[in-house]
Amino acid sequence: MTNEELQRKIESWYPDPEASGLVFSEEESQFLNVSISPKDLYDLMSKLKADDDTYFDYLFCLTGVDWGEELGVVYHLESTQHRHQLVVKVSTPDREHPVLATVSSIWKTAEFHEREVFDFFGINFTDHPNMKRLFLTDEWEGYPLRKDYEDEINMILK
Amino acid sequence: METTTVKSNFKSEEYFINMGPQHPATHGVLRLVLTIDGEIIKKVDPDLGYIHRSIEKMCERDSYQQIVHLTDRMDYLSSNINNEAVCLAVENALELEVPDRVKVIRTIIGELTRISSHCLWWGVMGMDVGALTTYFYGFRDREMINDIMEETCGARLTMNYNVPGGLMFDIHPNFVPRVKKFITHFKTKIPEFDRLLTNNVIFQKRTRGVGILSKEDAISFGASGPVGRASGYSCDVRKYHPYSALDRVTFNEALQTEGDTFARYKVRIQEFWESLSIIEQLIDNIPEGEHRVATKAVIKLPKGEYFQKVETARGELGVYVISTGTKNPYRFKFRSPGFSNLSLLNHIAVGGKIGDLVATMATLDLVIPDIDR
Amino acid sequence: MKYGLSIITTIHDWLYSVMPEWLAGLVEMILIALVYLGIFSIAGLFLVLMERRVAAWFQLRIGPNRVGFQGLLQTMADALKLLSKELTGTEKADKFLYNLAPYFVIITSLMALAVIPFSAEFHAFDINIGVFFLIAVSSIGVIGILLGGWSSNNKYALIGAMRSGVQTISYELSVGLSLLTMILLTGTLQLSEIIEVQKSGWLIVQGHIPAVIAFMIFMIAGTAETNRAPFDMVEAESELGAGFHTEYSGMKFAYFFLAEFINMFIIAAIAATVFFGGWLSPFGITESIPSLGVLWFLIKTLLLVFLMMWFRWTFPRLRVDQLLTLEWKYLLPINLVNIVIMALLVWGKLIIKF
Amino acid sequence: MGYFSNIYNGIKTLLTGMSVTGKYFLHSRKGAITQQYPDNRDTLKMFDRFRGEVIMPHDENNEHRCTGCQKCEIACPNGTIEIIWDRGIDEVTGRKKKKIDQFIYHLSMCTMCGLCIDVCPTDAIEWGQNFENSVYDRTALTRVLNLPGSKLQPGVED
Repeated sequence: MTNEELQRKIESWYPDPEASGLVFSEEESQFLNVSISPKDLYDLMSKLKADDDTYFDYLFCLTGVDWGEELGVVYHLESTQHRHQLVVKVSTPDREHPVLATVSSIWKTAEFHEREVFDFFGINFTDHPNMKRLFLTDEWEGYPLRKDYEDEINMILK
Repeated sequence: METTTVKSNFKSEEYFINMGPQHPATHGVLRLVLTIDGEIIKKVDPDLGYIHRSIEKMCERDSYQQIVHLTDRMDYLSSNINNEAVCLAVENALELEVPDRVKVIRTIIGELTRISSHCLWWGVMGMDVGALTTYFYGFRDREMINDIMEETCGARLTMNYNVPGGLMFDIHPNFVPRVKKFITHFKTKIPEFDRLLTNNVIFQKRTRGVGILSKEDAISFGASGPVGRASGYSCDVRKYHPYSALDRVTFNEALQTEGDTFARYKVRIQEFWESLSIIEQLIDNIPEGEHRVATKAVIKLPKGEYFQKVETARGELGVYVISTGTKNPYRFKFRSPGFSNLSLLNHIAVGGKIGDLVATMATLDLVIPDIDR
Repeated sequence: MKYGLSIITTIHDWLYSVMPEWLAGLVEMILIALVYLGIFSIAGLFLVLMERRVAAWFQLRIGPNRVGFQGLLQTMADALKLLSKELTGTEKADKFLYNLAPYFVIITSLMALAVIPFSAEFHAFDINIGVFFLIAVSSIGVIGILLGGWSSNNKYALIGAMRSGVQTISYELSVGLSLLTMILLTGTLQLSEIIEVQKSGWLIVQGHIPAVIAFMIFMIAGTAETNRAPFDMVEAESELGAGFHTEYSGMKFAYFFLAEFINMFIIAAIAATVFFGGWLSPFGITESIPSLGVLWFLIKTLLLVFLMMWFRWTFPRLRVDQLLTLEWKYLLPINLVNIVIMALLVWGKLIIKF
Repeated sequence: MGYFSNIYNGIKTLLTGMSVTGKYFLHSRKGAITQQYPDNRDTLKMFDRFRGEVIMPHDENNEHRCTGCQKCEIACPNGTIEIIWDRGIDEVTGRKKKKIDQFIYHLSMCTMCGLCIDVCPTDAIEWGQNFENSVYDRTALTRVLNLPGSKLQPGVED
């Protein structure tokens, strides 16, 4: 499917794009970007995987990003059958207790990647089977990859 | 009544055992918390972070030229391919067309790196299943590649040979003859590998039917590289998203369907041949020209997001750059193949014995700094 | 001719002339024990060196060549280092059993060494149940391994020890049965008489096909008995770290280490005695010089030791269940059939004798 | 019959494996791939491009080519290079100009990435082929590359 077809397909699932925060963009990126609100994330993801036309069965990258104001997660999806790619972005303004839905039940690889994001950005994924620190020790304070993280002893700034 | 007392006397329970962080089979500081019932593995829980250096955070502070050398320290066995990934991402973002010569040399060196990585893997694989001698035979051939690299790049492991815009310096005049010599040498050695290890009845018994990964699970777990291809999942980035000079060579994607440890082993042995054939197609046709396009001293990527995939010896390495137009990236993410491949270890090792876990881990070919970026 | 022996006889006579008989007997026994202790440690150290050199040559390396001429003193230096090392152990180990275990292992190998006929005269303890004694004694060693693994309070050691128990119990059968096959030919268990029988042809020639099969089974089972690769389940360095001796250090570790090599020597020596005529020279070429017997014995034994090293540096390790499959599904049935065939051969006088 | 063919094939593959190692055993004398390191020290020569350490070559007049532009210092990812510079009077022109006082190189922090040498406009620093870098005292790894009393080679800045 081309990007336009993908966009139309996804739009057809959400008659009210405003309510689900659906925004498409192809600027400044080589993929079609879809932004979605956290509440519809799981729904969109399961549709993207389940639908035969889209069939995104390969989550090849899951990135946590600190957008400054918001904390977000970027999902890079690819279909091994149709070989089309899509980027799904979701972000939450809550920096204190950010919570997103897990996609580890859709793609098993997300289990580890979400733990990594939890470790470095502090985003909690609901219904994740094993939501605990992966790299850092359990008593580590703060989330190192956030932009406002400060550690004067271990971080060398230039 | 009496039978029950006998039964309670033989009560068995599961217990935990720490495999690593210092353990010969984990090839680095990986810690696996195993739940074991006798010899049978019930659960594998990886505990990471023993050598995490937070390269992604360091990238946010470094310039794009400096980031390249950090990738050497991720998957150090395919450091050249990692370098190439970052350089390609930067060049794509700058819309910089590198000369043909650079593309061909990058591809040749990438394939040499793959062979050398697989040589090491082969030696270590043999060692993990108990045949200690393979290690030295693998290293003998790897040593030749290391010498080639050292003569051209100056370093044996962390080359940092690629720079955004091309190569740091041109290839050494001895490069081509040495590579040709290596090809003829190595072609006689792969059959020897087969005779020593592949066909060995003990080795086959140890690996066949062990650690089976189905195609669906391989995709779902994000397996890539030889691990995915052994399950029949065609996932070679060199085929689907060719980069550098890979679009002008013909090669077969090494595919197996069984998905067990032996299939992963076979895929890598097959990749020896494919990589040799790629090098052979290119080595005589290195175009003349510049080895580098001048870039600005301070590289600023235009605002936007860039993603570049390459196929390292371990699988698909993704480089995801978010730039805000400054000289440092806003976010630099490495999608490392080892991390995804590790996540499926629990899935395929459960139910096997300790020996199976070691053999399975050997074919996942984990490089811990790649996981612990 | 009998220069070496004449010294022994002189000492013997002298001892009995200067002290009462019981004391002389005791002193003599102690002297012999000391001689064997010397043989034990020298042979052990030499075998370690040999293993390292052979391994190096298989692996495109050179091996230890710094200490002494061609590295001959290397293992001596290693032993000295191990002697001077601190003896560590886990805190909650069962101290008594933990300290006892290495002696179990080392004493059994020493006992087995006593009945090995190095030559016609150089034979400390020639009992009429020699082979039986060897089999019986060599299986005591596993108790030491079990004790060591159990008392170390280390899970890796425990797994290694349990594997060892399973392995030794299984392979003991094959060792015994394959030797039994050859006993059918000799009709005696006494090692010196077994060699006497071979003056009319080595047993592996006398018994031809079943003897060759028995020899192969004996070598496989013997390698497993000594816990060497490809049957080194017990140590399995890529799986268990160091197996049952993970927690041992210093000289206690060295005891385990030496015992492993002596056991290898013993297995090779039994094979050389039972299958290849012990100290007999091939075709009787040096029959007139009996003192060369030791040399022939050592050549044969070291060749077999080399074979075991060749196994070790070529083959991958088996998995623990495959180890048992090999024994119970392949070696044992073949062995039983082999005994019957051998019995038929002996009964039908189809053995080859010169 | 599968039972016996299994045994036959098994033994055959084992013997093939032994023939491989046996072949190397017989050729072990000339086949050793290891190097006898301290013995071959005299003949051991690194490749020209080998990255052992950063050195600053001086000519016979004790003159180097470093102008003190600090490009290497900026290019270095690890803070390996520190240039302490001064404003001195140029003897020829009589004008004030930048000249290096000390070119400090911390070998202990160097990752041998080569960016400093790559970026140097006057080829003042280059790779040395020395590989025996172990010392007893960590401070010995901090080196001043310009020799005492050395000067800038004339004509470099033009």
